[in-house]
Amino acid sequence: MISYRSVTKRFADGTVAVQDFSLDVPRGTLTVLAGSSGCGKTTLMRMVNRMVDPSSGQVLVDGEDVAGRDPVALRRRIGYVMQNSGLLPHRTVAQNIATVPRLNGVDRRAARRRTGEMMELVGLDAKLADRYPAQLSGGQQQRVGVARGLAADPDILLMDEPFGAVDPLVRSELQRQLRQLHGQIGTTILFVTHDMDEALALGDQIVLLRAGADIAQQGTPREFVAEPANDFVRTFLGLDRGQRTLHRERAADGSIVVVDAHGRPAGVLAEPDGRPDDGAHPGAAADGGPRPGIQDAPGA
Amino acid sequence: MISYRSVTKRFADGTVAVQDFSLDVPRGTLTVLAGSSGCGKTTLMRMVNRMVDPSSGQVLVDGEDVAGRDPVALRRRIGYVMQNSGLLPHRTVAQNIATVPRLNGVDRRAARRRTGEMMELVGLDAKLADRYPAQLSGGQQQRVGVARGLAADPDILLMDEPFGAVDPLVRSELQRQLRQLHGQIGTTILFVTHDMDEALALGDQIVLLRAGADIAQQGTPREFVAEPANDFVRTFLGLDRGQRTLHRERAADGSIVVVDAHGRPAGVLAEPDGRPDDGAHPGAAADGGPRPGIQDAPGA
Amino acid sequence: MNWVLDNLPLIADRTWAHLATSLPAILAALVISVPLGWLAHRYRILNGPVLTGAGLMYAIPSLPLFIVLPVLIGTGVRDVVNVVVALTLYGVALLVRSVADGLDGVPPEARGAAVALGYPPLRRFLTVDLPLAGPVILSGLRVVAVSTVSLCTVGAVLGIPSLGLLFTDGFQRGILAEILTGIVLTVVLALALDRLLVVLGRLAMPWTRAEAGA
Amino acid sequence: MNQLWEAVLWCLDPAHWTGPSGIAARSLEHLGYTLLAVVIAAAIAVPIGWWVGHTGRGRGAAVALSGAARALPTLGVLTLTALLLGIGLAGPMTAFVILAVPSILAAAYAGFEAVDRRVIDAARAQGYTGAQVLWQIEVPLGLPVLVGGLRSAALQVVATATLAAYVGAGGLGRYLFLGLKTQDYAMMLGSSLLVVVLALVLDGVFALAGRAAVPRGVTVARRGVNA
Amino acid sequence: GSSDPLGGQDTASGSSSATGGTGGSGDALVIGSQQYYSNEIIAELYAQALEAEGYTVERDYQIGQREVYLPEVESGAIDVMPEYGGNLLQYYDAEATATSPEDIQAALTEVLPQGLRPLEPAEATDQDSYNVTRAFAEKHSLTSLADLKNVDEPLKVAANSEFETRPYGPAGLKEAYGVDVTVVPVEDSGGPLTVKALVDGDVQLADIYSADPSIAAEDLVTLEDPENLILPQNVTPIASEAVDEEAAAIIEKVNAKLTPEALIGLNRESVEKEASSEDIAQAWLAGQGLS
Ligand SMILES: Nc1ncnc2c1ncn2[C@@H]1O[C@H](COP(=O)(O)OP(=O)(O)OP(=O)(O)O)[C@@H](O)[C@H]1O
Ligand SMILES: Nc1ncnc2c1ncn2[C@@H]1O[C@H](COP(=O)(O)OP(=O)(O)OP(=O)(O)O)[C@@H](O)[C@H]1O
Ligand SMILES: [Mg+2]
Ligand SMILES: [Mg+2]
Repeated sequence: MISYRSVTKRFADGTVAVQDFSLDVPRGTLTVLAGSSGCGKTTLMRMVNRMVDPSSGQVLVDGEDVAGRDPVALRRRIGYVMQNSGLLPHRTVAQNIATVPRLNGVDRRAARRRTGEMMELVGLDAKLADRYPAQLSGGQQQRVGVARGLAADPDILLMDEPFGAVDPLVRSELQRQLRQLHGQIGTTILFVTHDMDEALALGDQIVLLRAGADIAQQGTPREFVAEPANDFVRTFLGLDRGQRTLHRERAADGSIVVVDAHGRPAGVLAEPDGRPDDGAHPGAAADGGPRPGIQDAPGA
Repeated sequence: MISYRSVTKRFADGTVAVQDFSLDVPRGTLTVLAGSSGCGKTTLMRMVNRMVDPSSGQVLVDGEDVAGRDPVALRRRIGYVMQNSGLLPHRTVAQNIATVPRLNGVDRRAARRRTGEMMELVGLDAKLADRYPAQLSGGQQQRVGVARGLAADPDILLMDEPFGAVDPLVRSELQRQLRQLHGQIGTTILFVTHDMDEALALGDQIVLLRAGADIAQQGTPREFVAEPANDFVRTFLGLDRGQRTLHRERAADGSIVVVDAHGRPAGVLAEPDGRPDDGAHPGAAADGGPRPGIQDAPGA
Repeated sequence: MNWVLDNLPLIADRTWAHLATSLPAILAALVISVPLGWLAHRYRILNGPVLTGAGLMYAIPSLPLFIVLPVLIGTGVRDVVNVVVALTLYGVALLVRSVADGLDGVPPEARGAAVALGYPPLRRFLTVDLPLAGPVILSGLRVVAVSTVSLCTVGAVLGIPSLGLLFTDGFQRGILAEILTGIVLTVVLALALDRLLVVLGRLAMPWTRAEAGA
Repeated sequence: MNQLWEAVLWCLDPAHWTGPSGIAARSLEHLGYTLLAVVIAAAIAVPIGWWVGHTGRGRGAAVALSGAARALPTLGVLTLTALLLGIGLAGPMTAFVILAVPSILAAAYAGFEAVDRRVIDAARAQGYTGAQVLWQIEVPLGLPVLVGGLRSAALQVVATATLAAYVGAGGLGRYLFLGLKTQDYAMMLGSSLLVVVLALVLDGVFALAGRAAVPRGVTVARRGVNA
Repeated sequence: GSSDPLGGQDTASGSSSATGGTGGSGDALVIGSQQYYSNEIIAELYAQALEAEGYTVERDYQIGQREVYLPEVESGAIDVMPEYGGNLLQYYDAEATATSPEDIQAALTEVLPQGLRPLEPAEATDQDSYNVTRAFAEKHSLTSLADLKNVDEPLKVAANSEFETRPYGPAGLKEAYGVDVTVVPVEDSGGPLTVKALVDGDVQLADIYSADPSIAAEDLVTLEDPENLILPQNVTPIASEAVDEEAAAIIEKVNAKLTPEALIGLNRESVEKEASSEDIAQAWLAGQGLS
């Protein structure tokens, strides 16, 4: 559990990156901080592991103010995954993953074993262990980043736009894996993105921020789409440009294509059992369906 | 009209980037080359203005093989816009836009006038004319790049992931503008992206490539969504992971939310007139609705 | 080339003396430059003074420096220590900038990642910042090695043994072969040292090859 | 430190400043040698460096060449050329030029290499010819680095130009050798101080030139000014 | 003096042995030499002669300047040093008036610091001398410095820079012979560059050491010095107290055979045959029956 209590951050140059921000991140959830560039997402995230100290207010982890904790020790208990993976370029994959265990004094043998487990967990081929980051693809690097973040079995995992730099194909695969992983390990994850699609796909809870880390809306993905709190949220979701207001059209093969206001196809409408919708059962499976991962997804 | 005739490109190091590729790009259309990283998109595009010469096969522009044309003269007749804009950092916005007219010997006065027109066309404030690229935001830089590409009134505009580096909010705005611009000027545009959403949003025609520029499918956006040719296309579209197979669910406020297989909301279903769908009129406005830009988009 | 064959022991002696003077200077320059470069990198206010000061040191003519140094550090004029110290100063003048540049060039993501992972500061400097600055420092060190070996010859004017004595002696006696031998050996020594550093660098920084190949 | 003070007094003595072998004349000579050497070295190194940077060819050779030039001991080159060419400026000038070439050569191609490849690629795609890319993009954008190279070359030469006096030419080295041989340490140290002052002046001039060489668009980028 | 930055320090003689040695045993005699090939040959003569008589010798050659090596001699780090009478005297007594070899030797005994003594000088000298090319001498019928005042073109003399300030330099020449010259400094102590400058016609006069074989090789004319402007520079070894009478006698025996012609011959071996000092000394000593 992470709690922000009226946190403000004013940088030395006078920039107020975060103004009077309060939020609870419940234990075991995946909370997404979304918002466009410069709104203070990274600053908020870095307050948790004391890479940034708040100018006023408090950040609590499990009820205890982090200001009172030794930063180095604190950071070793909190995983951190960043954009472009932030891997140490002069360390092999295995050495990167083993960083925190090794810093914590775990012996070489045990660290190596842990590395193997972690690579398996994030779906990395064991053969890659002795490569250097530059010898990996972007997606592989991100996986190593996640593995490294998890290697010391942290209570909290901070992820700062971890998938921002990878191919969209790889990105959605990584997102899928992260959801699955989160279901498995139940670590509290704080995830930063400026991509609303990603936020909707991943978050148990989404916090959409304006400049200065001003909360525009906080809620589940579904609440965001169905009940955007204000115009800012609508704009950010693309609702005001009709991107998320969809129309049905019948395609040549008879299936129902759902298109947005620009005629851009969003997908094919299907019945809950996965067969294409013939248009005969409107309203089926309405009212707040099952959580992802619980329902057997069609085609998955 | 651009035609590729059995084009193959083998680089000096032996990489075969393009293998026996043939395609017609009809005059005045916006054709998107899509496909993941390294599949040969940039290589194909650069064959048109002879930045790359094919190892075998021909590239014809208006029926004439470009191999017979002087590269410098050819390039001045073909606009080119690339990721990160490629602006000259030591030239002002106006000087950057006027590059090709000036190279073509247009006098300073006339070039300046043309610059003004171009800036208006791409929606750039005239006050920015004397700024340097570093003083612009990423989105503004891309607009300057587009203006520069169009300044010499080219018959063909090549765009290589022009919006890859900008904020998603700005990106969708740039995409909207590009469609509008294309409607206005009717230049033949060859557009490269690895983002399928972008391809669906922009293309009159989409060509999805596998490694080696092997065509996986070629068609309109609607054909792609409704009739993906094979598993590769389905995967690339995200159909196989259910991302584009949508279900209706009723939200708390009674509106119909369309969600994908993971429960990730794709949007709110509406009637063609823009009111939220009450679920009572299935199949309405089926069969290949109006082209974007012609219909008055709701909320636009 | 008769001269060379007739004087092999002398040449070996001079070469050995040359190495014995320049190698310690190169090493000392490296050891001193790292903390100085770190200061220049870490504290912006020190950056200007340290780097300009280092640059100007290079503008001091070597001959008077060789003569003044003994007064300042209290050694005998013919003491090899003088030349080693003088060469070290010139080496530091070049290398401080490389160290500062190298540290400045450490990717902020890597540095940030190391902080986030919970590296204590000193350990981070030694095991993350310094190795990542390594390639830039190495290229600076190569320049220092080459120019130190070359500069070492000036000490001969004061009679401090090095290959430079072949120049002064050959000059007085008008023996071109002797001067040429000195020049060739100095260049060979410098370039051999340069190669050696490249090889050592490759061994010490295996990831640079991976990056080049990727 | 007493010695240093006497050296300063020597420099400040107006009697030492005038006449054909006064400090003023010798300093000008010294400066002249330095600039001449840098100009000659630039005339050799800049075209080669630009060619290497522009074509991307011969980089290995250029690196090896500047490495070898750096390794050439100035004293050796000086004595050798003196024996071959006799007294006068030709010998020392050869040595100074060899000294100045590596920095300038490296700066000339490094300046080009520092130019963002995408910018050049974009320019070619707009229809710039090779020569236009060279003169309108690579040269202006590579200039600051080149000026930096000229700066360090000039500093190295100004210190080494004292050796011109070794073989009968002028410059501040005259005082240096005279002071050295006659145990006039005030004169010897004084002339060294003058060389350092000259270096400071040159350094300042090149720093200004370097700043002026940075194209405005790049200056604003560095300052991080934003829209 | 004590304000001399080069003086007064102890010098570690770590930089020794160009041609071998015995590795610093306590009773070894240390023989030094100037950074001048001819001086090194003389030192090598002494060294080999001493070795032939069973002495252990350490060589410490090619030391830059008087200011550098004399303090080492004074401190006992060097035991034997071949010197030149006139210049050595002027080093210790700038006001000295002695002009004949005998007077100089007598004066040296006076001024040398405690513990040092000059050994018997050789007949060989190696002193500054004004030289012109044969062609120039014939054109202006020159044999002596006094004849220079008849030359109507401006005279430039190539010499080390300190020549400018020496008593036998331009000022002395003016005073003794009424001749005006300007100095072109060439820092090779009358070496090949100076000779080349003279032969090439860059200068009209050159200060060249009298034992330099190039005077003969280039067919130069050394101008006579009837006013004794230039101090004689007889080869004069100085010795520390570590040099016992027997060793001194050995050195003096070498000196006795060292005529001006012999010294020029030795130098020629070095410059023209490019032989090492070791080989030159060995051959010469054998020829003189001294080894
Ligand atoms: N060290 C700092 N000094 C001064 N200002 C800073 C500093 N770090 C961040 N800022 C400013 O604080 C604001 C918030 O920055 P932050 O990095 O938290 O934004 P962000 O939401 O993570 O943006 P992005 O999506 O671009 O990463 C920005 O205006 C930024 O310029
Ligand atoms: N100059 C070159 N020399 C050798 N191989 C090259 C060269 N240029 C491109 N390639 C290779 O050709 C293939 C196609 O490259 P291309 O740049 O066309 O891909 P792309 O589809 O544009 O990829 P991206 O989306 O990453 O820009 C890749 O494997 C690439 O590594
Ligand atoms: Mg951020
Ligand atoms: Mg590409």
